[in-house]
Amino acid sequence: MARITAGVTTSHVPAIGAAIDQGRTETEYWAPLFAGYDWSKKWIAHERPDVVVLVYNDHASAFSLEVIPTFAIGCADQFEIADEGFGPRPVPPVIGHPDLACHLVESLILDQFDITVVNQMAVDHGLTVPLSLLFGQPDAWPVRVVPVAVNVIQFPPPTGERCYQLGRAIRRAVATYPEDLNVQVWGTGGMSHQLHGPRAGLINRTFDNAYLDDLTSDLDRLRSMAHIEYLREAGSEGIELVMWLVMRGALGDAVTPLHRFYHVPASNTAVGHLVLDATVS
Amino acid sequence: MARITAGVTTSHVPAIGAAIDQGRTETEYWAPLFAGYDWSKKWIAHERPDVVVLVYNDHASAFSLEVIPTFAIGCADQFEIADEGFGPRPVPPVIGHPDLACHLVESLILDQFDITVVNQMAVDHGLTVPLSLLFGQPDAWPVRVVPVAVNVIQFPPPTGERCYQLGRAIRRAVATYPEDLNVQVWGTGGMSHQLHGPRAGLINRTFDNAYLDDLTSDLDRLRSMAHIEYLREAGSEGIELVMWLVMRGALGDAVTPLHRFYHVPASNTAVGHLVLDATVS
Amino acid sequence: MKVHEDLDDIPGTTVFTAARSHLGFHLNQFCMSLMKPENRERFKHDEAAYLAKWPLSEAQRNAVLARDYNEMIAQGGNIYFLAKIFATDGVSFQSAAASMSGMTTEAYAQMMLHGGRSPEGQRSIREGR
Amino acid sequence: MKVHEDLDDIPGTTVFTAARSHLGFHLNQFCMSLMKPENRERFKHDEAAYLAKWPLSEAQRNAVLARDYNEMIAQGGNIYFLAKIFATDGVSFQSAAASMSGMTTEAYAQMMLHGGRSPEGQRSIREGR
Ligand SMILES: [Fe+3]
Ligand SMILES: [Fe+3]
Repeated sequence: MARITAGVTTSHVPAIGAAIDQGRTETEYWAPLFAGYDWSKKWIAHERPDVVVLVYNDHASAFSLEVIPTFAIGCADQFEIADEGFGPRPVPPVIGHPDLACHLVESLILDQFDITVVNQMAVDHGLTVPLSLLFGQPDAWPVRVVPVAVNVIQFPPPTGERCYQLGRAIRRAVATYPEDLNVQVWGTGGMSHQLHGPRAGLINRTFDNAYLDDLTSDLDRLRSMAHIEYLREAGSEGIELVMWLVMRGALGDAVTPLHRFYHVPASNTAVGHLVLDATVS
Repeated sequence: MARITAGVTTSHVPAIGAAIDQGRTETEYWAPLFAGYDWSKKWIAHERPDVVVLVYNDHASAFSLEVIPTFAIGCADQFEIADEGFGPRPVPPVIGHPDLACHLVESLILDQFDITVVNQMAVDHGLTVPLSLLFGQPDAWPVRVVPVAVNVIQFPPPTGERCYQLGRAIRRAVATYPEDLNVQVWGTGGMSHQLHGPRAGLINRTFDNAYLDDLTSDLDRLRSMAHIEYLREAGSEGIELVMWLVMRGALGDAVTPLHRFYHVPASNTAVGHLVLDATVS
Repeated sequence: MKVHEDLDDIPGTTVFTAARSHLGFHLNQFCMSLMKPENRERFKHDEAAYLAKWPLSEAQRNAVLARDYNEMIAQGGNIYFLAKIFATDGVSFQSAAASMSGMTTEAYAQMMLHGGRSPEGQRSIREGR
Repeated sequence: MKVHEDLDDIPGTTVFTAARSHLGFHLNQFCMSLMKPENRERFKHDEAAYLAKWPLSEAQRNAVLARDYNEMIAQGGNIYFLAKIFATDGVSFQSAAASMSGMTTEAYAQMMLHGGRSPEGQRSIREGR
């Protein structure tokens, strides 16, 4: 049987992708950020997951305003790299796991989640920057990916509680997949940031660190946090944090924190990163 | 405040649309079918609803296999008529109610439904044939429409229970819309039919009539009916009936049946039609 | 491809699962292209040339050219997508359904007028009901 | 347009609601078109001619030509869509954010290096916190 072994959260700023792609990871500005991922790169090289269920949001790349899915799961063999206005990132295409993805969408819909099934889409920095942070610059990604795209652009995103319950349902579905697979679930986006308007540049260290704490110590507080609190405290784009709760729900009740990192700034954004172990001893 | 006053269910066969568009409603084949809607046409001319929340399924018209939403709600000003392979039906464009639709999608997502928001789409016979059956051939439709598209093409559709709960959530959301609107909810599709393979042409009168009965007398049986029972008993395409449960959920606990009609055949399909009053006395 | 014992137990029926949707993706997307009149004209003008623009398997391509709808369904086609082909041909849904069930259009139409195909014996292969 | 008292109470922030999405539909769809390099070239070659192909309001069109991002947002634009415009211009997200907050790129960059904009006083207009 397939099993979820670990979870990763990380912010996914486009400028991080550009720094990697343009060889600027050692500069004074960027070196402290990338140092925060050194431990995780060694860890994942040892863990060697077969599949990452990668919860991210599309940033007006695959989804225009014509059709805006709340939860979309990608069932394609392969996902091309989106051109976000300055050419596609020079990274390998993302290889899917259509059989697991088909199993997930069927299981989740029967489990009362109103999933949008996607058979073709491009993926943007929301999905590829986390891959680059954990795997560097390989010729091919060493893992297959099931993309789970969450709408956080048009208000309202799904509630934190709904995201958490989706994670729990993903856990139930993975447990009934017959093949023996080592599956990780990643939740990306956040932490505090606002990218528009006079309040652009807002960063809330106190909020962010409490969020990092409570993902393992007071999950109830995060599950019941209303959208307005994210918007007031973490900036309008900080509401991406709800996606971390999908990851957390997928790990089950007991988790062990393995690694934690927090850094300001990456361009306009606070970067938070956690690695959580879900293996039941 | 807006209020849901009545519900309508009806099958939505393309050949019915063709019979109307080509002036064949009085033929020996078609006259008995259209006679079943005479009462309803008079009734709705008297009721004059402001808006119909029209629950239907797209038949590979607006949605290809690229993106398949489980529940999609149309927020556009207007919806063009789809060309299903033989030119668009010669009927007026469908006028939306974007303000109510925006209210519904926001309310429903916060109420834990994973709605796909649609700002542009064409609508096919699943939506226009019910309008033609109730309103005939006007120069402009006398009602605004909020389209609610349900996936019933790729397995699995949402469960009957999930559809029923969506209806209940629509009822809650309509009740908080500030403008005074007379809103009807229609559920289309069904009854028994199978359009493909060696079993094409399957019709199950016993199943259909029990379904028509139990929509008012044993709703629990319909809410808990598994997909496999629809497929075995009502034909593979008969699973469209789950959409009737959205309508039923939206009417509240007590309903009064006003009109009932059942006819076989319309092309490959059994036609069932109900008008239910939701007004609390 | 995922096994669905119940779904595969229904006589003469192919349920369009996520795995079949994956198998038939390009076949069904080709069908969608026939929603535009100019594409219908191009297809009618030279079917093989038009089909060559889509990455179909040989089995899919041959089934389309032969208008073998049961085979198209076996290769991942879905009836609502395939309907764009017979609409382009000017063939009615009832005629197409008749052909899939191995009946003449007339015999099928008569069956429908007499109440349709009975569900008796059509519910389950393994239970014989 | 639907009133959201809480959402409208956040200083310097425009939450992209369904009603704003409806208002800005064509503006944002124009932005999406800039994901293709050939469209970026066409836009750069003659901005007004390119914009004329989209049914924008005059306020939307003028805001694009003036690169007034706050005004584009007031007219229904969303920052992730608008990002395609400044990407086409070769302007970084940080510079664009700086301009929206009325700061120079340098001052904004220094603010970010010193921990970003404080949330104090930026949470609620009516509560003054
Ligand atoms: Fe993001
Ligand atoms: Fe239908």
